[in-house]
Amino acid sequence: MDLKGQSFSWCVGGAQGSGVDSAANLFARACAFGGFHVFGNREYYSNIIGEHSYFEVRISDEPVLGHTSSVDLLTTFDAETPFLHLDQISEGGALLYDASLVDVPLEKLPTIEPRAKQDLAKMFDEHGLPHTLDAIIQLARQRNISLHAIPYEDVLKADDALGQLPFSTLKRMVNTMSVAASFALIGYDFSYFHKALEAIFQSKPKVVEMNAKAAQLAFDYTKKEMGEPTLPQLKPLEVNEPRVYINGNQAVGLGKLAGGCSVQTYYPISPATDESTFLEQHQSFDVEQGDDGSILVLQTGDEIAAICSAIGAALTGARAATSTSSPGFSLMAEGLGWAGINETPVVVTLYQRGGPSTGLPTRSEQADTQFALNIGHGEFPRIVLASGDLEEAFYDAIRIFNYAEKYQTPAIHLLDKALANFGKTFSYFDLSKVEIERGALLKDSQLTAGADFNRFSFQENGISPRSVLGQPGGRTWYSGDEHLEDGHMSEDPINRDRMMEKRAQKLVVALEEIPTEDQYTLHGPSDAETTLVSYGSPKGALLEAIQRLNSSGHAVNYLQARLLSPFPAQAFTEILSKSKLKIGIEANFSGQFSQWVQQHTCVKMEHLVVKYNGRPITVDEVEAAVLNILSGNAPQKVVLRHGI
Amino acid sequence: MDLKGQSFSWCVGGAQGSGVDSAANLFARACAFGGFHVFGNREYYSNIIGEHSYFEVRISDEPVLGHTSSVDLLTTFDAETPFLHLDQISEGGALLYDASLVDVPLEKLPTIEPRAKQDLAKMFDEHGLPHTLDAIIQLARQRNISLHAIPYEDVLKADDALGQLPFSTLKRMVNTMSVAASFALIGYDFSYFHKALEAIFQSKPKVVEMNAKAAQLAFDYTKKEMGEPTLPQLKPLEVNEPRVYINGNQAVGLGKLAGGCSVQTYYPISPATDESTFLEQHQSFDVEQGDDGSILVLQTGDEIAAICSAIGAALTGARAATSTSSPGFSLMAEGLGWAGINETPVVVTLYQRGGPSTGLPTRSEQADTQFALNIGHGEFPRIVLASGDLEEAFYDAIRIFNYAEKYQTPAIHLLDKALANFGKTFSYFDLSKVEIERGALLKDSQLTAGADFNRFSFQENGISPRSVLGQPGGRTWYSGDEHLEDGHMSEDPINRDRMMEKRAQKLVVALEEIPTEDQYTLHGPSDAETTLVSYGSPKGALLEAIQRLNSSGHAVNYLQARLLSPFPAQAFTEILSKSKLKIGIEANFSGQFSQWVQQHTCVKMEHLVVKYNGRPITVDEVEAAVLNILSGNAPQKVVLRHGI
Amino acid sequence: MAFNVADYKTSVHNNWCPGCGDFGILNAIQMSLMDMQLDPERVTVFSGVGCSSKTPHYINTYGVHTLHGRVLPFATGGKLANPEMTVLAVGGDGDGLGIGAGHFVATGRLNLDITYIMFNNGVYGLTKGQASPTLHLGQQTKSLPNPNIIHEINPLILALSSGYTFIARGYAYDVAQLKALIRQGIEHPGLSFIDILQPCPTYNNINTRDWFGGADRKGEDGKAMPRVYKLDPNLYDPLISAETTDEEIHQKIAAFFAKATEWGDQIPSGVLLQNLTQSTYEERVIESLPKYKKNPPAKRQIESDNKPVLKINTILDELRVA
Amino acid sequence: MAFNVADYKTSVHNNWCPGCGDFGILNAIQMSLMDMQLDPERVTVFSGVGCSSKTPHYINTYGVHTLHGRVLPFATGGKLANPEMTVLAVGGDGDGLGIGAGHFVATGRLNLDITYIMFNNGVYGLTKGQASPTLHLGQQTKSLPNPNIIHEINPLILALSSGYTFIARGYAYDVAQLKALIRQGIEHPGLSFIDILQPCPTYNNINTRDWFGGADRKGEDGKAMPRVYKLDPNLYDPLISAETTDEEIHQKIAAFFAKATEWGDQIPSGVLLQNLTQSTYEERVIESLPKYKKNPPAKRQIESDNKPVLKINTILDELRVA
Ligand SMILES: Cc1ncc(C[n+]2csc(CCOP(=O)(O)OP(=O)(O)O)c2C)c(N)n1
Ligand SMILES: Cc1ncc(C[n+]2csc(CCOP(=O)(O)OP(=O)(O)O)c2C)c(N)n1
Ligand code: SF4
Ligand code: SF4
Ligand SMILES: [Mg+2]
Ligand SMILES: [Mg+2]
Repeated sequence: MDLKGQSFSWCVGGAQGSGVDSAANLFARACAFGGFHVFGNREYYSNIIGEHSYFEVRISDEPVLGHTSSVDLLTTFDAETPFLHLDQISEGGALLYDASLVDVPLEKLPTIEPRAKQDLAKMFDEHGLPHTLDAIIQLARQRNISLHAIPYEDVLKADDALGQLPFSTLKRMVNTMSVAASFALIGYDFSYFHKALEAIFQSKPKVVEMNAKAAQLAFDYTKKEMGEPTLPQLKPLEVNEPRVYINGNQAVGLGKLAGGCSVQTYYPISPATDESTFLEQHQSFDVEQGDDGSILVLQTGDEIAAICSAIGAALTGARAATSTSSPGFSLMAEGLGWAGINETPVVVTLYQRGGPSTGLPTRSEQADTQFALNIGHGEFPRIVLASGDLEEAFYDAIRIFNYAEKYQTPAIHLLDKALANFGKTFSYFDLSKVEIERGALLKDSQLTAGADFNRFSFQENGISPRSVLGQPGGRTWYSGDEHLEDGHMSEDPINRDRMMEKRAQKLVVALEEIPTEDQYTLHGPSDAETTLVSYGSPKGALLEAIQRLNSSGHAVNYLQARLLSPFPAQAFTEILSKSKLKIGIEANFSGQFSQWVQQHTCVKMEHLVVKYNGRPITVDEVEAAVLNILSGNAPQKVVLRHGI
Repeated sequence: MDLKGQSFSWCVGGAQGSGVDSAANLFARACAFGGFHVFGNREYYSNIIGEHSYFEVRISDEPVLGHTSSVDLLTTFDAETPFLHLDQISEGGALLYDASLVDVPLEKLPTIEPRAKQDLAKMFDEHGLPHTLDAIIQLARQRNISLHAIPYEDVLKADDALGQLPFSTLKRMVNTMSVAASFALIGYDFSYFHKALEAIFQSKPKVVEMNAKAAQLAFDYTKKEMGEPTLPQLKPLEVNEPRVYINGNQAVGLGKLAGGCSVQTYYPISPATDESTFLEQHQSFDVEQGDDGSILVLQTGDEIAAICSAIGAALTGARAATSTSSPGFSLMAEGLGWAGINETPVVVTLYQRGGPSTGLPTRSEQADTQFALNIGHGEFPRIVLASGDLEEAFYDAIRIFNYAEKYQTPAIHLLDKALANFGKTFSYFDLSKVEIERGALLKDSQLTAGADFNRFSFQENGISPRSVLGQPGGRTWYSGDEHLEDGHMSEDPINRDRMMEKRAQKLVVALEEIPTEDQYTLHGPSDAETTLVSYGSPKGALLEAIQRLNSSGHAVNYLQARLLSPFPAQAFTEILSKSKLKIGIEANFSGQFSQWVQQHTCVKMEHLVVKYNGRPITVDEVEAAVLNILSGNAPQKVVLRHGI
Repeated sequence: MAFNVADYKTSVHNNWCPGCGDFGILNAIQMSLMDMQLDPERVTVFSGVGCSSKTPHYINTYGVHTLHGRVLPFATGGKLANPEMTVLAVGGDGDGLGIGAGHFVATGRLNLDITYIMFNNGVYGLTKGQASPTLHLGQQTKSLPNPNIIHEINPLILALSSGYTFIARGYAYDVAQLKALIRQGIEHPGLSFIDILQPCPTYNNINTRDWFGGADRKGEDGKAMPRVYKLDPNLYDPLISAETTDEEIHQKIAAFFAKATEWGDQIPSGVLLQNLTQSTYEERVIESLPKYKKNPPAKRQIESDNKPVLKINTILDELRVA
Repeated sequence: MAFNVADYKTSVHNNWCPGCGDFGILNAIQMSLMDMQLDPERVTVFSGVGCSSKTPHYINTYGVHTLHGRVLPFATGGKLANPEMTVLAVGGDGDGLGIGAGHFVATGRLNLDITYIMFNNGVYGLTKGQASPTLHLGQQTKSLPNPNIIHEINPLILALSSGYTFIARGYAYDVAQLKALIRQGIEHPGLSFIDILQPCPTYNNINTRDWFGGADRKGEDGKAMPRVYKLDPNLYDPLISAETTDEEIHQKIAAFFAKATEWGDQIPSGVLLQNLTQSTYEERVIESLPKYKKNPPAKRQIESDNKPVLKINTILDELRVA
């Protein structure tokens, strides 16, 4: 077997709380230490302990953009994972499993979903197989998947020292062992594993020691038992630059710190909370001059308070944000409208998750698109900026404060659970690429203490110089009611019209000023006959898919939107008019972003490719869907259904 | 002067709390008693006492559909109204004012908006006029407006009996007097005035007596002083049917009672509250059989509780609704999503008001259109039904419960402040026109106590037979999380897809089942080259405007949408494709409904006619805007700005 | 027909963490329903969102798993529309006193006949252990990067100020007491609130089972001295009835206050207040709308042969103008 | 530079109803600011939505007229970002205890240094007189079609349970007392709550100026015996300080409770509680984030020549993998 396109996909699964995340972390770091680029995708239930979770790690000698539907090595240490993930193992791939579990009956696994259980049972019956894990092994064998059984407990028990330990302690090490065994299978330099182990458990030398021992046993056992390697044998690469492995929550958190966000409010909600926790951990940080690097993180009583407190803070001149996910965002509708009419630069970081309602709290979806674009009664300008990958997420987290302040309007940074939990290796971020632009924020010296001030003065570009609360000479009244230039309430119809027009004008200006490359990007051949239209987290999958498609002779490009509001309608109209076949691709049911494009351009997307099972779109899915559409046999709406 | 198109427009203005509403009520009723059809439009500030309010009443011998920009008789008893409304008086119209106020200086009127004050002062200066009410009189004279000065106080003081009363008591009668004087000017049979007075103050004979006396004085005084009549002299008509005069809040309230709504929740908010108050007043009512006619009206702690309690009630099988306006609606986003995923028939009556935020709390706008269509994170089916006039408002208030129950989904009855406060005379409503359809609601006899039940069973049409809380044999679990057929939580991707598809399917079916005439109406010549596209409260103005336009040789029709979700996209595409010029007309800034049409049809509206100053669109405005567009000189977006 | 405890259990896999205090509460609810022989189909359990709010899925009655913080308004609508149903509301401390605090107060004012059972674990469990409104100031549980800087709320006192007419505290591991408390709560005519101390072994490493059980406080006999103790009915009388004088009420409130604020080494459990002098919301409705009693909203007939039953002309006559 | 009372007034037309109690409160606020000689530009008055919430437009400081019920979260954000500002929060009883009840409780827990002034008129004024959360059960004001069937909330007791450390009651027509109370509230280091009895002559025809003034209760001398009376400092000591013993605290709470529940013929006014033993939120922040003191969020420098000042590599090093 070959390293397809230089990439190798590994997956570990298991019950929540049983060490899946640590295993993945270990694997990813060890790969990164060895110079590989790493991309991770994390899947888990809305549950603390016991339900099935898994982590896919894809590595390559080039930056990895997305994840694939299949995995080359499925690493397991429980019975459930092989049942659920068998189908995912690639042609020529491998399965690592706990030899002691082969007799575990399907019916005894309470966390397998009833539908999955039924389907599996039916399939076993059709193949005349027992309802045990052994059936999976047999099916894998039929598919020529190379099988690696490792009796974790026996291996440990066989060790003089470790064998003495209680079973509960031993059990906590099988995850580490599974990683070690994985490395044996891909012939990786084991010293990187040790480096990773130490890095992760720095403060717990005993843990390191014990796990290292157990890992060595698993590594040796596997080496001994595996026979000829069937998987690609990975050789470490040279790295000449420092790299980090970070996920989306961290990327955004870092961006906020860099962007000068000094107040973050939040109410806990998956998958947004980790960003706030990251900020709490870094509430004090080093700055170039002086010692005032700090951020106030305020846990509020609910999301209504979160948005309102963030606005209150923004009025004082602090860069203020709140971070939430879909249900929390629903509660911010009214607050956002207030910020809109009061021209307040407040940032909302929105991690969309599977909806509607509580929905699929730990799964991903892009189903709040139209909601974010239309949230709040009445009409007010808003910036909606969507990142497609973690690098964009970082830089956008800085930029969005600039936009919010320059156009004095609420700004939504649109992300999703996929991005929050995707992880990726990066070179160190380069802050010289970004600027802090505070727009028409007045300095004390530009104001006269005690004098009258019109916070909402009419200006041609709609942007009024802004004072902040407590500033001498900038005295202002803010009101959610329609108001005069000084902020006092007014129901005068003529003033009303002017204020509406003033506020709307800001977005016209924003569209002129924001660099095109921050508005949208046309990836791939600009003259391709087929154009994929999308925004947000599918970016990685789309980029790699169009590479594949173009390599295989299909001229396909990909129009990625970043700035959803104000929307570059004219540019989209022009680009799309050049294309023969427009395909909207997004992770929701109704193709919300495509509808947004249609509403503004009246250019029809001939096909929609959508996914709404809560699992992020993979490279393979995009490729297959586009080929299917190009073949002319696809329905108008193609639904992607990969996912476990 | 002629009764233009059989209609006559009267307007009374004055400070809030000074009797403007009573005056209008008196006038409207007296006209109605005399057999006229009446249409009323009420404008007021978000204030309890003191700010300027006015009431326009238009009457005709045919049903009146909307209101006009101009008024034929402006009736006043304060100084502010003539200042503000002078421009509105029609060619050949008349002004009735308090003779004792001519010297009141503009600057002494604190409630006139600063902008209006400036503009007036400037205008007076340009004309070399004093800054007093006298300037208005002079300008009116220049415009040949017939002027009728009545010194209310002097007239009263001259009376032996009334003259004795304290000034504060006298002041409370000038509103009645202004109506009486109005009737003198239009030569109306004064007995209808008395009838109206008695009807309104039934329980207060002393008030009737005193006001009747004062009115007679005003009537006689005016008759004596008016000279030759300049206004049309109105003769009572015969009526052979009972009629009511009701406003939008009452129409909807009545519809709810008829539709079997038995729980209404609300949190006070203008302009929705009056509907709930109406229901509270009618919490007990007569029914055809038995004695159980009742509705439970629950005032909750906020709108979040309002929607959640309504949903809780709906789960028990009661028809449940909540009624609110824009800011309250913003707080219902999350609750609506829960109802969506749980397929709960709950009705939200939404009176849109001027936004964003607190906005213009007592003014009208259709600026929540896209918000209502997209409210709530994630995707769930919803019915959005928009009434165009009070008759539709009544019947739709019944129908929407049918839709909610048949398609088991939240349903939004989309109205606005204009409709809430428009008043109109009607023949008695005919309940034989409507049915109560409860959809797949299971009777106890269709269930087996103690047996398992799948509330969310997969069905081809997406509609699962429904049990209600507490019903033997219908045991169900409801969850905001994605769930199985029995309602228990599930993150299974395959079940997820099926559930999303099941829920979405219901709207496909709804679109097939709901009669076309309840989805949309094409008014006017079906082959017209110009099509006005609109929904909601502008209906009256549009209907009359297309009549006028067609009479003057312009072939214009008007496509009125009623069902906004599910949207009859195909029908719209077909109808609009036949038209050469499509003009979206609506009361908001960005043409939200036009964008909704574009998003679904990709047919472009060549022009938008919009209004966002909070005052409802008038017949004249529509007519002028369309003529302007037809002349080829109009910008793509025409903004209507009439309003005081 | 007699119901046994299995009749109150569903076959749904319970995915709470091993050792979670929620299990004890779940058992107690099921046992009290059985005790009272309530027909599972006439009971609805509403919940919010959180670990604890998964409870309805494990109880074989009607279950309504609502939104985070909104359990009480949902339950209110259900109960008022169908007052014949027994209605329980359950959920976490974050749910009830964080995002749901407004409803906690507003519902107290209604005094409608439902029983609200709060699983109080000091953390937001399902979102991975942030400080909940009951976590004490200055404490730093496992997943907090810094000590808690928000003052705790006292649920019992808040319940009192909001108008709850039955206020009790239970402990997740004293299922027998809990069962009795829940039964009393259900039987109480009015709004009952039961604050349950619920160890969350995964995230709350301060208020643990050991801590409540006093494992760190050995008496002279070497035995743990539990922190949670039962109120002695001879020393503490929670009842306010029509006979209680104003003077006595003040004394009782003071005693309540003293007990409600006990924490640390002595944590009282049992019924802290039962006030029988307040009318229920249902009774007040009936006063102005007597029809409600026989024909509450869920039971009203609204159509006859699919035709509306409203006599609309009666109302139109009021609005008649010609 | 000395400020006179005119410096605290705007020229905006005040459109409250004639005789509205709000006027007295407005005056008292302006007078107390003057009394303290607070620079109007260093003060921000936040409000919710309602008649009373129009107040900021009439005060010549920074004014933030927020959303119905949301005054406290807005004020919290403003105060924490710029703690040097004097922050007042004002609004109606509906605003604060109806839709805003959740924030009322949550903010109490923070004990941050703001002063919350509640205009308590028993009605939702601006929406035309519906029952507010303080209207007593069974009462039927002008615009109610039926008597109120929701039990009133006691704002003072709710404030106590929520953690407010300064709790007072004033009366709209006793401007002198009110002015003093507001000043004390502002000077109190922590969260102050002032419940102000505010007649709404337009909609509340029960708790009128006459009623509060006792016009219906003539004494032997023929004079009205006002219902509102001032707490006697010799008989009632609201102070809880570091020296107060636990025992005394319990007594004080009981006394507070007794006073807070007085209503009808005797309605106490004055300071009901001042607790100096609680740290403020600002102090707690400083404990874990000392930089906050000198450089609160509004004052932090975030760029230098438009470049971010964060030393990002320090953090990246923590996350380094190669
Ligand atoms: C509007 C909204 N905000 C946040 C969340 C995320 N959330 C889910 S459960 C939970 C907290 C649960 O804590 P608690 O109510 O104490 O229950 P526990 O898990 O501790 O039993 C939160 C914040 C949500 N579901 N909805
Ligand atoms: C979300 C929302 N719901 C309802 C309203 C309508 N509303 C405006 S003021 C008000 C009540 C005001 O009562 P209160 O707070 O007591 O102030 P008052 O007018 O009595 O001073 C309400 C319900 C609103 N503005 N926003
Ligand atoms: S996280 Fe805590 S509360 Fe939640 S299930 Fe686990 S132990 Fe129980
Ligand atoms: S309605 Fe009442 S509270 Fe509002 S301004 Fe008038 S008197 Fe004051
Ligand atoms: Mg909890
Ligand atoms: Mg009030």
